[in-house]
Amino acid sequence: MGKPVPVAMAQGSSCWGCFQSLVDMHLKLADVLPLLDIKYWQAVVDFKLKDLEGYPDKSIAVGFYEGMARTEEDIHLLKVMREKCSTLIAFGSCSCFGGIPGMANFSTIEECYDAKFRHNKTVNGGEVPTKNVPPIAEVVKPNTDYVEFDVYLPGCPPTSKLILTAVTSLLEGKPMDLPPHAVCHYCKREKKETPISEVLRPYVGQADPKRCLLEQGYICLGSCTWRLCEGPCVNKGATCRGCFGPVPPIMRDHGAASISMLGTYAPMEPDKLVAQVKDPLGTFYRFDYATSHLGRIRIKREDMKKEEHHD
Amino acid sequence: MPARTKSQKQATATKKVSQNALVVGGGVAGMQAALDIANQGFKVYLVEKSPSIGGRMAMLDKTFPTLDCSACILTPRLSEVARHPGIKLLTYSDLESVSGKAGSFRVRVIKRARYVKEELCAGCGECSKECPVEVPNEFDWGLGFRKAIYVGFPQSTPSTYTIDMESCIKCKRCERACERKAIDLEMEDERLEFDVGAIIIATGYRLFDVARYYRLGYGRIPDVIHAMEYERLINAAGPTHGHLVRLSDGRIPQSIGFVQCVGARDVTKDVPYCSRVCCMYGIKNAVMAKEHNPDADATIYYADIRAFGKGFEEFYEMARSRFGVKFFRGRAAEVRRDSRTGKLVVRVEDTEKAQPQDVEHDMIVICPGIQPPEDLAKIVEKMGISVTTDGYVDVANRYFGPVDTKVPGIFVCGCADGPKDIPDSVTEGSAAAMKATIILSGGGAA
Amino acid sequence: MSQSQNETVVPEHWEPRILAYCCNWCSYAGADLAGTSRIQYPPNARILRVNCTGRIDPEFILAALEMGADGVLVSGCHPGDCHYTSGNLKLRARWALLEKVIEQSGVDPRRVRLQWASASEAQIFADGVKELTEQVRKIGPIRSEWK
Amino acid sequence: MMGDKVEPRIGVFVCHCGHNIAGVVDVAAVAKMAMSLPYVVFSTDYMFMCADAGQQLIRDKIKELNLNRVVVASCSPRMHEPTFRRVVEESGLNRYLFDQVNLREQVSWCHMRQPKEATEKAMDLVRMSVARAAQLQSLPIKSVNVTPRTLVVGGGIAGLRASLDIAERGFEVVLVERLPELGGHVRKWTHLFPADESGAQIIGPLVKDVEKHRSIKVMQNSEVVEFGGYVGNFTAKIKNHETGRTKSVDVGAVIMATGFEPFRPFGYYGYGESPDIITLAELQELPPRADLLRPSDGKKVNKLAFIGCVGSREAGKQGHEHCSRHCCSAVAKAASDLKDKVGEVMILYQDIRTYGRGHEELYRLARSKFVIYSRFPKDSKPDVQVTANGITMRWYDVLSGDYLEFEPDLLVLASAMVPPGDIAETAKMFGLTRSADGFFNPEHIKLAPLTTHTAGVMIAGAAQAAKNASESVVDASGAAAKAVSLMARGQVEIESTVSHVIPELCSSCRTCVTACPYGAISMDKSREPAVALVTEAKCHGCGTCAAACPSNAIIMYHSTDDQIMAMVEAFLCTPAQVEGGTA
Repeated sequence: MGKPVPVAMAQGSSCWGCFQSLVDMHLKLADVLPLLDIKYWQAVVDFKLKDLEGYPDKSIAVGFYEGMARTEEDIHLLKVMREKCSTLIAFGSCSCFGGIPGMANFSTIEECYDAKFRHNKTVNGGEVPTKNVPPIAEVVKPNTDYVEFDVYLPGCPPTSKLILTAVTSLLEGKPMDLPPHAVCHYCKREKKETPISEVLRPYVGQADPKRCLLEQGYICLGSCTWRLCEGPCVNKGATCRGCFGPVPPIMRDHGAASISMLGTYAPMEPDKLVAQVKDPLGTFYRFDYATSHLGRIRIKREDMKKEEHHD
Repeated sequence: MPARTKSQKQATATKKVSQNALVVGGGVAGMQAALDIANQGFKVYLVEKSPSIGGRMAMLDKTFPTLDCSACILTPRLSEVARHPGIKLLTYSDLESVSGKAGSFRVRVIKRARYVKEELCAGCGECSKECPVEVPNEFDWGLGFRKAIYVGFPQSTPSTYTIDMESCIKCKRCERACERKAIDLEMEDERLEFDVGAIIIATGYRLFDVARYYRLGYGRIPDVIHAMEYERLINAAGPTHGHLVRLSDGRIPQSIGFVQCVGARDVTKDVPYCSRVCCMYGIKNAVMAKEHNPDADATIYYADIRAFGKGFEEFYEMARSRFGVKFFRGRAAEVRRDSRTGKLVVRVEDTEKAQPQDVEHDMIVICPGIQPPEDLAKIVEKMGISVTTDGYVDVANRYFGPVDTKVPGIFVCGCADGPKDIPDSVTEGSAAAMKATIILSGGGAA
Repeated sequence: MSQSQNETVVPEHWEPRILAYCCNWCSYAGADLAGTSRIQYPPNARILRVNCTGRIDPEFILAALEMGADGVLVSGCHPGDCHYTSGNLKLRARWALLEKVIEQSGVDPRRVRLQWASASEAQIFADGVKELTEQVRKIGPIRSEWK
Repeated sequence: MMGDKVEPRIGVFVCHCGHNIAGVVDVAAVAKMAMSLPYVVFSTDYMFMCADAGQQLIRDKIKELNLNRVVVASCSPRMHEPTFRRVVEESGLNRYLFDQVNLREQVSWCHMRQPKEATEKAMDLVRMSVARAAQLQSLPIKSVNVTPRTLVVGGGIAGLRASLDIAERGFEVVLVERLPELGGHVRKWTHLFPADESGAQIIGPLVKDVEKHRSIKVMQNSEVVEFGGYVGNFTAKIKNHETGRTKSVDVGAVIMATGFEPFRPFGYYGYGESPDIITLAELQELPPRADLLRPSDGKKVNKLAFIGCVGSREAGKQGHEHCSRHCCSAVAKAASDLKDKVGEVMILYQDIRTYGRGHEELYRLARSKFVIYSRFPKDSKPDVQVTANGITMRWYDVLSGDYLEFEPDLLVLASAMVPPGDIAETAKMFGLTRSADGFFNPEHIKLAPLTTHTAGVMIAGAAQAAKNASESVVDASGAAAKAVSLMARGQVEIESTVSHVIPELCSSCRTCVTACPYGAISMDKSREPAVALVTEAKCHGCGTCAAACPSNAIIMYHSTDDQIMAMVEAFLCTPAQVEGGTA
């Protein structure tokens, strides 16, 4: 085994869950860590941003960028990572598609401030902080708007197994083979190919543990979602919420595919269907609104606003 | 080869039924009959007296009730017939004689000399450009001109040119212009003889000669034209390239009157029957007048509006409500020209108000009825069939044999047995084909 | 839905650009009939023929909006009359959800229209194009909505 | 699908269609614009693309310039797609490498007063078509065998005639009639026109011939309850109402001779208020006898009246806008027959439509027998009052310009021919479309009146529109010819535009299996896990599965996502727009 490979781990706005998943490799870490020469990982090693900025371009073999770039600091970090890393990985669904933070785009920034600071019952005074916080963008733009990635490792979070596979193959310089199928591929439940006449909320009734959840009326996005998770939720009894995003080609509209699928499964009276599917935007675009067509329209709208201010 | 049952093959073998059919007339009915026979795997001789198949429909601009352009829907049909391996096209040909009986008729056809070799002519038209002789084009009802070497219309099928020897001055410029050496001024009529098992008469119709109504002014007043002339005037491929103008002064008519039931439902002119198509083509032409010039006024003088076919009543209603065509119930008695204003004046009784009126127009279109072709009696006589008093081929029975003539093995379709619109003619073409193929296959109730 | 509908100023010389998905059997034929009947309607829609409205993936509509279509029309056979028995019912269900997410995302849902027009309903087809065109004309260009 | 890896070389042909297109659209400008589009190597405008010379032009250019895609911008593809497909095929190109732009029905004819906008629209449509053309792929041409048997639905005069013709031509027929007896409406009628036969005289021999023909299987009391398959290979499930048993029949062609229903005009002219107000159909069914008797009290009818166009020709009233075609002549015939038995006959009408051969003569005969014809205006219908004293009619007579009154002993309403009540379900079952009159739509109203858009399914008689009995007979023979053509050829080409599952991409979610209305998709258990598989013969090409598939594993041939999105992009992302043209 040769010299440890220089790697960098960077985090934008996110929950740290993806890195947690990396750490969750547990004993496998013992195999992997010696092979890594960690050049930047704020939470783990004491390198500063200026250290990262100081490295020669492309001197880091592999970079992981977790989270999305909402603040100016995030955006800067993302761009620096791109400069310094020869292979840049969009690590986790936030990094790939905007993820949960991307849902902020359902609202305006002012509405977000209201919810977070001004009218938040746990906050006193209700002021939007201005000190020691980096300027925040009006709208969540997907990371792909700023840089190009070489590898997408979606998931909320990506599983430890997936990370291990990815890291191993990258270190070995082998191409990564991620099969294109959907979660259903791993689902052990039985399908009877029957359309549904009623859409149920997750807490309603008791699901038959053997049968396809969708066919029982629960919205399961397993058929629309990339299978990299290998189906833990659906086999344990929870519906798939789509956290791994759409099946490849990766930037297809996950929500549109889900709507098409569900509409096909439930050719019900439109009023009834809409009444039973609460919050379709949140249901079908939970993890990838920022990269969806509608999300992009939202972003364009903000861009135009900005242009207007400049005019 | 058609798939046939064993019993049929035996029948064929014992009866010696010819596997060929003859269709006389290459209009929509005849073409349909030929196609439906040939599509079953039999051979069809399609005899057409003019240089091209297509019949009257080829002359029309639009068709009712959908305003589909006639050429657009007809042209593919023309090429379908022309390129069908089972159909032998004999255009510019006449039926000379028929003998024999159902299952084995002997037919003689004279293929008149076109003076252009069909197999060589590519229809490029270089010859026609060179020809110095111009004569009125019968396809345009004499409103436009053609050369002595000509095709009647652009979609002419076959596209072979024809020399009209009566007008030709034998200057041979066409011969020099033709790169493919297709012109043969020495060509002679050919006589063909063949056997057929069944015959279909699809000889079509002729228009009533509207000059027989002297008071309507046709032939005397230049801006009184008949409907077929009007069709050519509004047709983009016609003599005015589709510009609807008055023939007297080239001006765009602002007001057009359409006179219905001329040579139809009139016992005194030996046309006691209804011609079925005039109401609808009259309405269609009035709509086209509005389409060419939305500000123009279009008035139809009628006795009854007979919009009886599928979509016809709806079209009539549309003409009235959407296009603003005026309907005037009253038979036009007289058309004269006001020499002072140059306007045409229709004298008509408004039967709804019981008042005679004079109405001014810039153009009058007379909508003639339909009559059997002049030579129909002569043609069918060769087959042992006589025509009825009104000149049409009689059918055996309206219910049991609506396309059967009184001679077994000989069928009739289209306007040869009475006036009919296009879909009814096409339907009859198919029906006649059905009956003919029963004979060809050796089947039948017998 | 959270973005307020801004008052839009409709630019001069702007014409709504409308994409119309029509099924081959009913609405495309209805559109043909509108032509043969010479029914006049606004020239803003571009018809894209699909065999059945069931062929329509919501993505076709969303992508069109993102590319700048000011309006999208889907016209198919009446429920129950589908040439393929039930493709339109599947589209109808997809549409119900689609319309809702469009609205939730802040795009004016009046930009999209689902209508049923049979092969004989030329006027209904033409009226549909006209209504959508006029409606979109009032809302303004989708690009202005992005402002 | 065959690989078409060669770079596209597209030829664009813009048709003038005489003035039809060129009168509104600047065709030369459209052709010029097309030349600037990607992969276009030739573009021109031409008077008539569908004419032989136009077709030849396409063939010549394919050869000369080695074109491998052809776009014709002309009329609706619903009419001419087959024509041009054949043309490209004759030049050695696969027929699916052709695309047609509809510049006539959907541009020039509907934007006649907006030449500039129409031209812009035409350019966009051509741009879209060219973008699609670049994505087109060859598809295999497939033929299937035709089952040499025809299903005839309806045992009225049309169905009987069609069955008999097909059988005499040597093919098998299954004739399904829902009632216990063959013969339809005509069997019951007493006044056929123009001749003097009664319905029974016509129908009797026909029924006898049909019943004794060994190639015809008659199924009375039966109805088609399920229908599936495709041209040449249909399967019908036929249920016998008496026995309750269902039988499955394989047929190659179908003739729909489902006929009509006489409209029962409740709400019109006192119908239903007096037994002495009856429809023409009900009059036709009165048993023949020397006198005409009043249904209410059996007294001899002295004054007889008819009102025409009852439930017909009502603009704006759906299903009743059409003319019912047969009634004027039928009334003339009935009136002149009955005039000999009664004192006075009065006919109220709007237009007299005795159009057929011998019909005008009937009308003249009626008049010569002093049947009174009185015309009422379209917008002021006759008023009929039923009192204890009898029936009183009052109307405005157009010719005298005055109101008239008449008190008939018997009033006959010439009510409309309307489609059978269940025609909607029938249409659905057989995949047929209907026109505004409610009857089935023919493939083309002028030149293809007997075939439908569903290949292999023909229509005859009053299934297509209001028709009289002798017209229905002609239709029936014509439709029989179509069915026989199909069976005699033995083989028929079918569309290759079917869907296809890429097994490597399939996630086994079975959404497509649920989506397919034809049961054409099943799970291929030979793979682990099982993946979806399309049975192409069962696929009708709707593409619902391709839209539904969340794994992008289904290709709908000739209507692929790429082809559709290329068109969308070509419309919306024109170079001008990219540079900020419109906004």
